Amino acid sequence: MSTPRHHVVIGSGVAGNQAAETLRQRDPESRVTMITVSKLPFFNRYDLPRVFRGERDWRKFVIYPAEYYLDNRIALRRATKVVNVDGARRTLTLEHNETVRFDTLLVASGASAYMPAELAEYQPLMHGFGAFRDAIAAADALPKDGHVILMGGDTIGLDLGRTLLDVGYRVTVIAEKHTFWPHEIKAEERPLYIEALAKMGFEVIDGHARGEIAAVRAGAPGLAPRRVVFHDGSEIHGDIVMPFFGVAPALDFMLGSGVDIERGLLVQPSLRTTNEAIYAAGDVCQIWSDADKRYHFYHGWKNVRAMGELAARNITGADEPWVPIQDESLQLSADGRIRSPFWEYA
Amino acid sequence: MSVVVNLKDAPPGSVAGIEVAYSDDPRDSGWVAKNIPCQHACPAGTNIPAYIRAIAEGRHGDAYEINREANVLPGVLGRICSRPCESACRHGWPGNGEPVGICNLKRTAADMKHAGHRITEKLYSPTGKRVAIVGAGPAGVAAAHDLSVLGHDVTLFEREGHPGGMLRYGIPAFRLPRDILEVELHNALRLGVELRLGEGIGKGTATPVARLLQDYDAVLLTAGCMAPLPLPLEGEWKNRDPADVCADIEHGLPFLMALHRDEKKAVRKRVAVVGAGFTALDCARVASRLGAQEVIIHIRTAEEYIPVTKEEIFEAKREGVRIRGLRTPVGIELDADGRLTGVRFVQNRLGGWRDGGRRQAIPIPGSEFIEPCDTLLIAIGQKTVNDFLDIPVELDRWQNVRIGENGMTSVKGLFAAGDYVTGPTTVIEAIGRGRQGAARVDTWLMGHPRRRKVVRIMPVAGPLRERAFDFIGRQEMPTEPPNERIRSRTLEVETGLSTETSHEEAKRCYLCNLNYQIDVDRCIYCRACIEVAPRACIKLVEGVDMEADGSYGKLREAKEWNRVGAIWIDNNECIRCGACFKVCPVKCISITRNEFVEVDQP
Amino acid sequence: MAPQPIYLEEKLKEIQESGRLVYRSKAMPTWCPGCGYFSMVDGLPGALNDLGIAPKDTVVVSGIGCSSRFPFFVNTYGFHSLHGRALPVATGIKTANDALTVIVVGGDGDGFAIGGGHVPHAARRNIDITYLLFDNGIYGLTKGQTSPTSAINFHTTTSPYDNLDQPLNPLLMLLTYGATWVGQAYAGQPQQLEELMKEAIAHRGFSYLHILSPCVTFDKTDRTYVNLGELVCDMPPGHDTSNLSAAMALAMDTAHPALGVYYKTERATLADNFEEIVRRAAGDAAAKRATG
Amino acid sequence: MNKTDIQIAICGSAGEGTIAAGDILRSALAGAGYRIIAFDAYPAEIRGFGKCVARLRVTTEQAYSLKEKSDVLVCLNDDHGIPHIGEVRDYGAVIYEEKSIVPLAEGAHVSAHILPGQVPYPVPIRELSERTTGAVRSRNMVVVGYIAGLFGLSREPFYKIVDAKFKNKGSVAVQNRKAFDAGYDLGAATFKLDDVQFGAPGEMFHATMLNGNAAVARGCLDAGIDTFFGYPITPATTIMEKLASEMPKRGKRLLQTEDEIAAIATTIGAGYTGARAATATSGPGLALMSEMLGLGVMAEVPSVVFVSQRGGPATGIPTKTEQADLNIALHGGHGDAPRIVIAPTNVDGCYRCAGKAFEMAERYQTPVIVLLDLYLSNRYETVALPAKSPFEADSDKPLAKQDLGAGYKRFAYTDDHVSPRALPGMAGGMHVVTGLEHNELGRVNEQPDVHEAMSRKRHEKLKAALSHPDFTVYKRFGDEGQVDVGILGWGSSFGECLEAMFLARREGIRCAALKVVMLSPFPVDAVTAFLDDCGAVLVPELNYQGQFAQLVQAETCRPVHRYNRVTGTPLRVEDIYAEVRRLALAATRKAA
Repeated sequence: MSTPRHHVVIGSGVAGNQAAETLRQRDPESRVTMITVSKLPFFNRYDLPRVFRGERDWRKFVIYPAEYYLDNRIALRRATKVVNVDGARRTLTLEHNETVRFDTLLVASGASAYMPAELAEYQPLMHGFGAFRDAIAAADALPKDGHVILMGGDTIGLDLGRTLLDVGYRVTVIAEKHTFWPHEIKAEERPLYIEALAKMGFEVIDGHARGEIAAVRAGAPGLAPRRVVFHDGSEIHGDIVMPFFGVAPALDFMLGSGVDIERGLLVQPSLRTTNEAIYAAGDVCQIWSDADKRYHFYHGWKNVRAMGELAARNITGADEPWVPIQDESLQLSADGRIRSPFWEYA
Repeated sequence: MSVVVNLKDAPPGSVAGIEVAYSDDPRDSGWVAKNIPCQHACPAGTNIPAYIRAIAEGRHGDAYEINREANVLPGVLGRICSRPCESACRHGWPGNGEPVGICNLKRTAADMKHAGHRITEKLYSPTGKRVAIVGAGPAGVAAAHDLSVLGHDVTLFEREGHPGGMLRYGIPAFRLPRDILEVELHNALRLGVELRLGEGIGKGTATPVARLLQDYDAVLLTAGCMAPLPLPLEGEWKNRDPADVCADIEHGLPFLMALHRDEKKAVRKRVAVVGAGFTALDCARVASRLGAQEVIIHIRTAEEYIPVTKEEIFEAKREGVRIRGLRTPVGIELDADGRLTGVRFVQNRLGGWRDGGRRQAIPIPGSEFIEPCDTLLIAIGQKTVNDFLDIPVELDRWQNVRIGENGMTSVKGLFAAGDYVTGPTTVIEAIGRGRQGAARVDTWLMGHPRRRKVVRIMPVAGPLRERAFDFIGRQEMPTEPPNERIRSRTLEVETGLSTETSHEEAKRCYLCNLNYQIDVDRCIYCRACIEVAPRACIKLVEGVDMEADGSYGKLREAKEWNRVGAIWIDNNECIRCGACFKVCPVKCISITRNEFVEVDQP
Repeated sequence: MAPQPIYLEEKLKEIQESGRLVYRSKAMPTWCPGCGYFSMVDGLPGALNDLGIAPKDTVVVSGIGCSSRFPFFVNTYGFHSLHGRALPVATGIKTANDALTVIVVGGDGDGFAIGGGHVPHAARRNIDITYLLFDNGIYGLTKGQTSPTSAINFHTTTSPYDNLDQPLNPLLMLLTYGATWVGQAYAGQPQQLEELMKEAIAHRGFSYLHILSPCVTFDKTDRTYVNLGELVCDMPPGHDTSNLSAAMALAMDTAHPALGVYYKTERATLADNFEEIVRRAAGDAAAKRATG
Repeated sequence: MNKTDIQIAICGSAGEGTIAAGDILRSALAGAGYRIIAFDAYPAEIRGFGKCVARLRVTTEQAYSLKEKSDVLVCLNDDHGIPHIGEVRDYGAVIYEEKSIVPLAEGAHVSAHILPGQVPYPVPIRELSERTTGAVRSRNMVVVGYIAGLFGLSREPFYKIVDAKFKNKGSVAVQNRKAFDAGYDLGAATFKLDDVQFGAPGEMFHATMLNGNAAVARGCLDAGIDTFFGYPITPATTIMEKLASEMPKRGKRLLQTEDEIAAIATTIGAGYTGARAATATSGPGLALMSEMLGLGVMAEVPSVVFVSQRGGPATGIPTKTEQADLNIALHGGHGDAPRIVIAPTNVDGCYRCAGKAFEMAERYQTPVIVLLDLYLSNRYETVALPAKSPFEADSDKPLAKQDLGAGYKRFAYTDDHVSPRALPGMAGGMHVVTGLEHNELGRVNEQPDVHEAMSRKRHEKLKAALSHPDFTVYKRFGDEGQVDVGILGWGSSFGECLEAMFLARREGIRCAALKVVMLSPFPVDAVTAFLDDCGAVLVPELNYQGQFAQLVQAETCRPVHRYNRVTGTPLRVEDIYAEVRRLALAATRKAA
């Protein structure tokens, strides 16, 4: 081929960046383009709770300096949304009407916060936590010593909760089936973990006992700005409500690409999708496991980074299967404290 | 501009004082077919831009009548149509935003027409011919209406106690209120159709088909597709219908039909539904209303590929219904008392594409797992039954009756139409097929087709739109709160657009039936139109591809001045904003309304 | 009238087979969208094509101004000279090679302001060129100042208290200067424009075609398509194109600009006179013409 | 108090309202009390597809040129915006049209080129315009609003400018306000990631914002100009346009002539009557005027000619800047035809030179050429103009009563070589001016001694201009005394020289700069003294030949280092500084 191969990576998170770096090392002559909807270059999402400690300068969160992308010849296309992928023609269309051709495509678009359909209409009354600006907006809305209501309470949310407690906020967790996501806990052990949360300083409300969550409403004048109303008629008040119900893969743009999708992009252990030019890595993909004959999601930054690297290796000629490197078990230490492997990033 | 269409006096001449032209040139009929994607996608061929324009002008009654020309049940379809038109709508094409809420507007036309609205029927002289129709579902009702309009005496036989077929017995009232259905069925059948309810036909009844063929000049079978498909299980359950064995397992359609015959039905706490169509969704939503605490629809492929509207899935989810993909049921788990405890599934992967745009699901050996549940509703599809036929009729390999190009079965005078012939489809398709069947019966009875489709070309004084209309957002259908709905089995979920929102929605329609053309002889190539165009819709062209059917294909653009043969509006890209028309210095852009009309063929 | 469908492929075939596209250059005209000059740059290829004059035998000469961009958009020899100096350049070309068809194009400022001194002389010598004068009554290239044909009370950046100067009457001037073919066309009527271009080029001698055109960018009030479209009219029935007085009378009715041929006559051209001088120098008494 | 120093560039096609957007921004920001330097670049096509760039530098402290790097770039158009992305600094903002209506090839969208250190701001510019006004033409207002909203500027100064600008255009002002608001609201709601910070304007800088040509017009008016004649030519036309609207208000007369030949002729005719008369043109027009200027010299009639230079020769690059008409201004024409040539270096200087030009023309009875160029003519700066005219109303040599009558000699030899001038209408002052050589009485005379004496008179009388009252002929900036490098600059590009000198001094280089405003007669002694102070001398200018360097070398017999660019764009501070640094290093090496 006279023109250099064009590797396109969608997503600039842990998986995407690891992949881009690996692609650059293993295929020095190629073009590497990384496309992301974010306006920021790659930043550390696990650091986002720092926003609540008063760290407001996004540049302090960024992993690589601008020169990194120039030096590594990684074309970083920010504020750019992919709307359509044509797997047969190997082109993708960007929202602003530009078409980009690729030789190989790695989808590492990650996941966005999952919102149960029955709560969708209350989204404007809640504060998300996916992007830097969301974190800033939540921090802005929170008065000193304020009260945060965490709905669900997945491990991302609980991690944020630890920081919030540390900084002196009041934090209430409304526990339901997504609490501790993505960890799966046996029903009989659940009360122990809930108790552990309380020990950590969380106020815990059992959503199930209240008939699950019914509605989020704006507070009346003179009251706290938000209230959560339960089916049993009871309600609690807080300054902000943040939903943490786990995540759902961000792959709207892959619909119609011809690539198989269930909840995530379905990939072989090599991380290849059903299109030989298209791979996926990170929270967006469901990986086939020959061992238990099922598709699995794997989470946590170590797994995600390993997936980015593996996909890039396989794109550039290796043929290695996926082996998870971070375990996903939640543990209760002897002193009754919760330990999640996903919190071990510092 | 207000135009009264009077087809009886149509060609040639004028409509309401405006001179019109009629064309059957393939370039013109091809234009209409391609450029009005909604109408093209509608199995009944509804003239959608025309009725939306009528709504925009506040003429809801006219909009209702325009609908009725293609579909005798606008108020019904305005609620439960599968909306192939909206998937095709130009406003939903990439970069254009969201499709127009065509179906919701159809409902608006029905709901907001004047209380004393008069229905127009263009009646033909009586022919003295008698036609029997078997089955009063959507296809049968549409056929009965058309044949009676055409002057025939029609008798409609229905086994159940009320007409409507799937509309009445399959679709829950929270999606289709029964009063709406009653009125529209009555309107369709009141032109002298003799309705015989509770009268089955064929073997074991008082009215064998052979007898009908003697008594009537033609018989049309529109018996639908009402027998549930059995669930193909494996192992000990192979070739057994679990519904026969366990009271906690039922087929979805009979379950719904029983419910709608006002029989008492119940579900237990954890309901599993297998199947991926509207029936499966309806079963799940009914189960929620019957007090189930957990309702999960299990599908073989993935949500992306199931043939129901996104709105329907969203509403079901808001009512607490969950969908789980990539699984095929292979067995049933019963406890010692014979009560259901779970369904055994096998994990699937996705395979290639099947006909009709569905994905294949391929089971993965050894990946079986059990989903606990205590009620199972099976809604994986329906098939026709032919065991009532008392005379030999040739069948095809799917065991449906085979019909020829004239719509007739292998038995002279015996016609068939609708889902009974095609297998299960949608309501709008059944109506389209029913009308087609009626036209074929009429052609056979009269010896020649009595109507013909041509393109009517009518000048329009100016763009009927503003560019600003393109930025109006899609008006969402308001609904009852999920909590309220669950408490009632009949409370209509969708509450209907308001006068204001329907007017806004109607303004969004591009009016694709408007054809913008540049008079090449008068054009000075000044490109003023291109400058104001909102998209790449006006092109410097050197050629145009012709399609095999004689219609226009792609425009070939010229990059160099000496290759520019014409400046031309690519009607495929055009969003009918009218900006070019307003700016042309030499007024060489014309607008015509091009639409199919039926004209009499004496 | 019932609408008449337009079938694109038939139209394209008609245009492509006509041969007129050969006379266009590859470069797309750069005037403001909507500019009247588009109809002229489209008309000239049609006219030359109908006359069968090959592109290689044609030279289009211009000066400076919006309209003077014209040579870039036709596929002939072209000479884009200096402001107001197109006519002398054309005179030189025609003097050196009489076999060429020479067409001068220019605007009202170029022709009747800075170059005004050249026009009478080109006309009285009856040099066999065609002068297409694109009159939009404004300076477009310098962004909208008054021109010698701007209407009274016309408001521009250099006439902020309105133009009070009497506009020139180029048709009357050219009739007076001795042009042997004088006509008028309008950019909004492209077919007629093309016909008149054809006749002007075919004419032997100095032909002057005055073309009314709007400036869509800087003149929103006076010579718009709407206004011009209402003003222009047909030639009065029975107009005698050999009658100079009638032509002048017609030219003086500026309120109702008539479109068509005003005047045409036959007279020795500059080339004829060159030849005559050559013959006289050679002592050919027989060649002496009656001058009356 | 945060100091503000922000440069905004707006880039688009001609006809997209690029220049107008820049105009509204700079006017509003000037109205808000900031200091502004702004310069627009635009093509010859009125619309078509040419590129326009409007740049403005907004500061709280006086600046002298545009900056190399912009803090904010607005791309109204992909094709024209992409080449300019490199001019945005790290953490600067790139604002661009979010979506294309036509399919783009890879890399054809601005977003493909934004560098990792810059902050992208996609904005649905076209859509907001269409949404609010139903048309695309308010895109520029959307963008102006977006900038104001994004950077938290007050809406009021913008409303004021929009209302004033469109006050006679019916609903246009309302429409544009709507478009502005739509952009503003979006900008204000946009999460800000750049580090462009507008500080408060500080002490309100009560100033007028003018471009060079407008300042010239103000200077003319304050100097009491009586008549003006002109022919449209880029980039001088706006002087005439400004005067066309202003002079009649003062009962003064302006005529648009049919060409430049007529323009200078009428100017000299008016000058002969005693009226203050001027014309304005560019290089091609000056060339046409050369012969007539000779008549002005010979006839000793005052006239003022403003020449705004553009790229030449011939039609050249008429919408680009250049300083290559110095030679024709100094020497153009036939014969020994001395004249005064002055060149302002900034907008304030345009005003002062314009007014002083009338004084000098009258006092020394000569044509005075004021040399500007496109960069200065079109450059906007906030300037504090005097409330009262600082110019003499009448600079003519006083004519004593006894001078008139039979013995009146229009061209009498005097100590200062200037002869008393009688004006038409003065009793006893009747005389003839002519282009032919003449004696003291003005009678035609071709005698050798007369021609020699008269030539001397015409040259010598101009020397007094070097000490013309209240006029800065030259000025030194930077280090006093001996320096390693001196920068000698003139005209529009001196601002860049000055900024480069400041930069060099910040970097520790001993450096000084001398601006020379009067180019003919040439201040030889002052320039020579400056050159003697400098280890090396750099002469940066926007022409290929080094016309000013040639003049300096010829007049001072000292060597200078030339730095010449003819890109059609202004000099760049960094480039001049690089030259200075090179010279300074060479000097250090030589010393070591």
